[in-house]
Amino acid sequence: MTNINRRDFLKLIGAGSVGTGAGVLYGEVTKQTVELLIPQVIPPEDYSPGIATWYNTTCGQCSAGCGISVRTREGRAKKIEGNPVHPVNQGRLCSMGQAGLNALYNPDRIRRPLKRNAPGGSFTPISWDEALTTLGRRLGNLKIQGKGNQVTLLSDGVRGHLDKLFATFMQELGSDNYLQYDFAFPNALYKANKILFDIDTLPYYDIKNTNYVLSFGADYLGTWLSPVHYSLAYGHLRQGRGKRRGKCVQIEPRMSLTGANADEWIPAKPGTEGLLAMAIANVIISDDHYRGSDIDDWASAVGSYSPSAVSGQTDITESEIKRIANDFIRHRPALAIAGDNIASGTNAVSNILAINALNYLAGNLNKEGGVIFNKKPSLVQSTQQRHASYIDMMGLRDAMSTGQVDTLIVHNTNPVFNLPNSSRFKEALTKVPYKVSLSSFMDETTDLVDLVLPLNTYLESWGDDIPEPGVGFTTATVLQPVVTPIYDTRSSGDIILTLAHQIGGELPVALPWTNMEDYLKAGWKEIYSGQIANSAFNSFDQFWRKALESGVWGENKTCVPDRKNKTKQVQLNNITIAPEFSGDEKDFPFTLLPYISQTFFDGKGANLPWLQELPDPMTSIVYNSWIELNPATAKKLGIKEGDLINVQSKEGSLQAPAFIFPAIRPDVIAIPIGQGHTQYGRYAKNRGVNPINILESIVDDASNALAWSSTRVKISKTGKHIDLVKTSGVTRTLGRQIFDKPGKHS
Amino acid sequence: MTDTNYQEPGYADVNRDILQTLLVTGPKYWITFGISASVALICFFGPWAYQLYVGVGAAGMNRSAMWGTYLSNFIFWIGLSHSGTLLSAVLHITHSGWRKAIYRSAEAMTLFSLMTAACFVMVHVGRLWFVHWTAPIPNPMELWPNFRSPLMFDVMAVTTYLTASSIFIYMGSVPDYAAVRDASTGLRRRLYTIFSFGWRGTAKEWHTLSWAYMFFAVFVIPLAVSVHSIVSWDFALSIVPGLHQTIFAPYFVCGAIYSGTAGIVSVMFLLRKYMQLERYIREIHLDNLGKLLIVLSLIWTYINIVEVFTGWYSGTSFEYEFLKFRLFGFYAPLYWEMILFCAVVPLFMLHKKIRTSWKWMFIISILINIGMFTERFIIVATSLPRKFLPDAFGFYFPSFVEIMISIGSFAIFTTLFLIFIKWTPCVSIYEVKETLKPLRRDA
Amino acid sequence: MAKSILGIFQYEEDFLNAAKSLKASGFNDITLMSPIRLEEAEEIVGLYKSNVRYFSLTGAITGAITGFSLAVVCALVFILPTGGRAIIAFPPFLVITYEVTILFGVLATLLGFHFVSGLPAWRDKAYKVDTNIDRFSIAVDPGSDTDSTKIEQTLRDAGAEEVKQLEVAA
Amino acid sequence: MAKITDKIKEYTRPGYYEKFDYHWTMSIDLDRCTGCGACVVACQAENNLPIVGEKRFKERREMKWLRIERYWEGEYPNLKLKFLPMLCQQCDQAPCETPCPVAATYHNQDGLNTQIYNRCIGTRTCAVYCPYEVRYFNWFTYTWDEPLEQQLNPDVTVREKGVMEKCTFCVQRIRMAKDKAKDDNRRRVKDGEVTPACVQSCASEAMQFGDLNDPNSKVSKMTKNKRAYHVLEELNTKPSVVYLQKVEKHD
Amino acid sequence: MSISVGDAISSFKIPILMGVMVIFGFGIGYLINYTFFSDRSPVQPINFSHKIHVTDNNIQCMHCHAYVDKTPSAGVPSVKKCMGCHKAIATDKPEIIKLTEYWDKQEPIPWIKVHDVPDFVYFTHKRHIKAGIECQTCHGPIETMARVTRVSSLKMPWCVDCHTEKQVENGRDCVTCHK
Repeated sequence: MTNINRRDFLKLIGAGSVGTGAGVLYGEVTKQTVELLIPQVIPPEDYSPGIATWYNTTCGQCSAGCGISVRTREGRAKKIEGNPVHPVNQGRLCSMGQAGLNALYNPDRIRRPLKRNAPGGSFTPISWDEALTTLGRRLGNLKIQGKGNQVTLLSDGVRGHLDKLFATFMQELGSDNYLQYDFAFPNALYKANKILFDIDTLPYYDIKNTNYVLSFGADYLGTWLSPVHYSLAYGHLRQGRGKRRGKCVQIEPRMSLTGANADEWIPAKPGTEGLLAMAIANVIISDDHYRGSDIDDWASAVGSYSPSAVSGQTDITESEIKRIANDFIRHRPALAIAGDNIASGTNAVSNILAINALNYLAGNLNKEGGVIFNKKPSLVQSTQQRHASYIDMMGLRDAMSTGQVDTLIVHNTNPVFNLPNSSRFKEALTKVPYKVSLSSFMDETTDLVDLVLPLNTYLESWGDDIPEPGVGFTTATVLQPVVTPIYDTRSSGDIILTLAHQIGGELPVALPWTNMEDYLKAGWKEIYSGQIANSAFNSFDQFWRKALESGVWGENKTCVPDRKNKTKQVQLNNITIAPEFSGDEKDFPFTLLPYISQTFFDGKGANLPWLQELPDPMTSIVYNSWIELNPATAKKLGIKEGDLINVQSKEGSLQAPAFIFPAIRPDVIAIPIGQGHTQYGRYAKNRGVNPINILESIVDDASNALAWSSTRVKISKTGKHIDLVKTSGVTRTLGRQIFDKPGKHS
Repeated sequence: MTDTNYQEPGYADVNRDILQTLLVTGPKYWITFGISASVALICFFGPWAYQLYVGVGAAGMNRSAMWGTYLSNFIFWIGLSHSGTLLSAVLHITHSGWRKAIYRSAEAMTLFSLMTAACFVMVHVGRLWFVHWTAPIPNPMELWPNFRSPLMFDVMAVTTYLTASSIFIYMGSVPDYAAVRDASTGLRRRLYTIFSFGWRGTAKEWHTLSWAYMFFAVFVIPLAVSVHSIVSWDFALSIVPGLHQTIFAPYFVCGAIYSGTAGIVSVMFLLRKYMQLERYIREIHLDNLGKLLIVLSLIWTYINIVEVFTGWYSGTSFEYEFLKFRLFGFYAPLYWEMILFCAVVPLFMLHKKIRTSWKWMFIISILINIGMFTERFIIVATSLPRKFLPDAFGFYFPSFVEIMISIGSFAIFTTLFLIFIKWTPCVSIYEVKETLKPLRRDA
Repeated sequence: MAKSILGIFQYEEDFLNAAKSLKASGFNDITLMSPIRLEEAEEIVGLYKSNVRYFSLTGAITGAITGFSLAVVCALVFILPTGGRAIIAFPPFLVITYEVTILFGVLATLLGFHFVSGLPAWRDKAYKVDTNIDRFSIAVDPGSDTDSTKIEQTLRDAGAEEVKQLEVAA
Repeated sequence: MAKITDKIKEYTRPGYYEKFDYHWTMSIDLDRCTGCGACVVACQAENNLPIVGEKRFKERREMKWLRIERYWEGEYPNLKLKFLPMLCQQCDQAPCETPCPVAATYHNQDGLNTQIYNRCIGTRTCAVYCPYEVRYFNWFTYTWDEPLEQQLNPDVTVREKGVMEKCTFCVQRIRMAKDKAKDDNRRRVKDGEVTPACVQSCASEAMQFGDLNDPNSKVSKMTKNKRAYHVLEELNTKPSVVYLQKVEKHD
Repeated sequence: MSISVGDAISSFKIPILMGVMVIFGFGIGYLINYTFFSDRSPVQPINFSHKIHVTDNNIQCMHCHAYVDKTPSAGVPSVKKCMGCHKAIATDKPEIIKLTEYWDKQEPIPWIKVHDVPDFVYFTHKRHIKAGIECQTCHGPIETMARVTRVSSLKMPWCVDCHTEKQVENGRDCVTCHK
């Protein structure tokens, strides 16, 4: 080895130090990052780290009133599940209910009160004090001036004590303008039940124990009334009773989720389902299946609707009608129900009456497996009369545009989105001098108001609820906050109570409570002392604790039918059973069927990303709107999936991509409701179309409800193409062993 | 011999002619090198860095086709690698003299296409930073690779193949390194002294080298067959229709040799043209390779027909759907292009004039490799989106990143090859001498 | 430092004859160098079957054992059953065995080459550049001065172009 | 010596899965399933599935460990739409497990086909080999819009880019139930103590979950139903998800 | 001209040695980092001593780490818990003054995590305590530490070795810790 000279030595030292430096650096880079261990300053009472706490409360995503259990960890809500002791959903929950967490933690929630700077200007954040003082002063002045009636409160379908609070507040303010508006509220169903059975509530449809469900459009597994409860019942009907497997028949022009699950799907001509029901009734009577004393009246009422006469109008063969009628009788107890698109035409009430008459003729009333009348829940006042029909809303519109409304308070409802353009509601709304919105999200209506009071979501609020439709016995559920409000928001009850104190006068006397919790407790104390005078609880506190713990009062009882038969003899002679449509068949060859989306309901769910990402059950489409077309129609018009289609009604037009849907009548096109928001947060905004926009303002005269299935349209290609975003590839089994045991498939 | 003007070079000419390819570097070389290196950098490493940053989502793969062009590129390059080693080894042990002028560049192709293929493994995986877990290295987690996995077969086979073919090509070059050493001075001389192990050409050295070389050849042949069989098993050991085929191993091996041989023709054409090696790479080589290509093309066509026939005749929905998609679906033009380039075009080589024309053979060889590249793409892109559940049927189209990386891989190969020809004589000096007139008085 | 006598030939026959006569004269330690492989030359120095083959065989056998044990041991260190296959599954492990057999076979052959051929040459040896181009040469290590004259004579007689003495490292 | 031969016999025998401690199994009654999608959302909520956005859906890169497949039968007007909830079938002879070079997916003593995210290097071979296509790959590192990340389940790993993921039968719930059983000094988890999120949410009670090794469990009884079958049974993957045929004919 | 490989190699002596030095230096550097800049014993915002509390004053572990046998995490005591004693005890000590400052501001103390299990590993104290594992098995002689020093690597092999040794049921099943 030769000697290393100085120069080389320095080189080696240099290399060594470079290596050392790299080594130190490498060690530093690969070191785990320092994490902090942050203790709590003062631990909450029932806090234990890493252990989940479950709170029982009530779902606020739709009007079914399911009970939910929310799993929380370290003060954050993690998961919503059904409350197992709740009689409506019995531990189960639909997709919408579970997506409630998206509403709670939605990035687009309004985080503080907002005030509009100038008409048409932008919003500025203000403090709660300022917001409530401004509003309180305004309302107080109106009250003092005796113009209390110029205040209108338009709410969503709240129930229970919040409803009572609203009513009291408005009453004390001197206003009788307290309305509730929900697009999907079945006005016609209530009306028909009132006519037929003289009841104010919905009856209990005992799908669980029936043998045969003859559903006219009622998508009871998807959107109709109380889908979770009916799904439970459906499961039981199919496989829960040993060998007795119930049969489901669905009569509707476009296959809904329920239609997909039914044994038979029968596409009658839209609007003629009532006729079909009459024909079935005719068969029941002519085949001598009904032996009541009033048989002659019935015979004369339905006499002219023989299957042969109706067959042509309904597009259903005579033998088919006879078969359905015989099946319906043979499988007793059977159930005939009507809803959704069938109950939203111009003949909605007539249709429902005819369909309900089948239950009467088959003797299915107040029977296990038939229609059971709910006991009237007498806990808090019944509310359905507050639900505004379309005509009522038009009344409000007129009042607004003629300056009879000085202050409009909108609570959690979105009429600008849910009313057709032809209603001119939006234009009227802008004429109201002072508009206030109580909402968690910047929806289309909130975007137009002068003062925005951000609400807690239902997971941060106190309240109670009475499920509607009921479950055959009296029950009520509690709504309690499961997390502390994550933003500077307040619950509607707290806001109203604070306002009451702000306004002063008689209001604090009538509403002495300062927060919703106290108000609720006081109300439940009444229930306790009035209703539950039994020895199960020693004190109200114990009862209240139990109610909060289980989330529901009246749990796990069996259904006790109200045996009193209230059925009135119905004069089916007088009903107008033939449907009317806006636009004549020649110019507008297609019937437009907007349908309530299972994922977004009436549009409320569109801002929840989990629902946007939930493939539509029938089409698997996500994140968009689409127009459903029969393959034959599409072929005739040369339309392919994804072609952008222009849909033109008398009232306007919209453009959306086509989806070739096998199970829809060739003379019908269907568009889901729910998308097409112009506001409402990043997940909903500018996505798809809102078919409500192009609906004609025609109503069902009997119920005054908007006939939203009675608009005719024409369609044309625009030449553009949008790739529909869907998850399903090929939706045929191609003879593969997917639904059968091996060897059996072709 | 068609070439009547051919003048056989002397021993010294061989040394001079071949060493000049290595020792004399003109601006043309540097321009080519510069272009190919920058294309490699921009098209391969640039997009790859982007992909590493955002995730494999930068590629066009999706739920229905979890594998894409990266895998088809991998197979293509592995396939191309079968040219050299296999051809060289088979011809070596069968004592085919014509191999001697071309085998060095063929082996170089093997080595560098293998390296390119290995790059694609790196590009393909989702978490490159953990890819060392596939190597059986002792680790504190006590976790070892899963040797039941066909991918581990791959890891072992490709590693072995890379090692074996590097050794194979290196050992075959030792006497040539000595020639470079003798013809150079300074740093290059010192380096080549090391490379050549101090080779003198003694009888002992020649004897040991030839024995060792024979063993290498014997090892490499079953290895090469196993490597592409194993690559095919990455697919065939699944149960996916279109991939789960008994015939896949021979199909892949045959296809590999086919594309590799075509690759040699292309490389030979370019070397001959740009490295002034007309005296060494001659029509006889072209003629022989042409004949080989025809045979391989026929075998390949046969296997393709068998694949379609069995799929169709079996009558199962699984086979039928994917075949329908392959033959008549979106990628049908590619399929028929493949058939045209790989089954029809080679038939022109039956004509001797075409078979011995450099221009025609170059075009045909390029077409064959385009066809073979398509074949690999089609295997991935038409089978995976048509698996078992029709609802999950999908579609695959390569993304910009994937296309760029695919283009870049050719540049990587070219760059490596360009480095190689300046490092090792691209025609074996001593073996070419063996084909010449011996240095005897009586010759 | 030792001396070495180098004879350079233009023709193969001369070269071989020279080698033969040297061998006949009892000079066993001769080195024959040629630009290409000459099997006759190998015969003259007595090389028939190379010992490389033992290396290859041993390597391959070692590889087979190593490959299989590697797979088995890896499977047993942390038992993770997959796909209903046996923990020690023969078909896949044989593939691994096959590959490692070849890998070790190749590596052992490489080792054998170095071992048998004596390369790399760490010290300088008798060599003339032309030998690697188009000349043949014989290097002989003379024991004594008398031997060296004899060797030179033999080489010249055989037709050497050039005969020279070189100083090489011992 | 006998011990060693026994060991060798044990280790060389295929079907190591036959003596599991538990054999978690799910049954899905297609006659009850309505296809409503509640299970899909339940899964997303429980298992920290990312919100991927429309663009990713378009690229077919959705993340749904449980999806509902739909198949039409017949032509208008005699149409039928059948739903098939498709989740990881936790096959006993899983085609996906064998090809993983790093054994990131393997069969454990619960009969679960586990996926260990930490070990995954993202070759995606398992997904290619899976005949049910229920494996999902993290093409990107997904993020949650603030404050949606507050919903994330702390018991489930949030996966990074380059990692394969799939239904775990809510292994965190299984672990929790076992933890509870240990606290209560029970050797085994009781039937009904573990319900994966999807099973819990199913409104029509189409799904049942339990231990197949327990002959009295609900799910054991379901598997004995004469309508029970496996999807693509002919592939012999031996799934742990049992489907019950939809009843086609009525009366 | 020489054909000796030895000579050729020795002519590259300096570059080769430089390479060796780089590699050697890298190792040294890594070791230096590991030994002197280790994260095993960071300086905490308050110089809390387990020795004073446990050894000198004989306070049980569970007094402060109350959740250790009930929940996955041992639970670092809340500031309120500290103040429960230190409202009266040793209030004049500088560290306690710091604590009081945090309490007055109602701010948590930003302790630096010493025992940090790698990400995506689910560790539960409860199971280990219930299985009768002493705190010291993992935390070392914590009762004598004036400043907490990590003695275990908390890396996977460390966990697995113990699970193997103690023959924990399913102790080598991946989902025991990773899910």
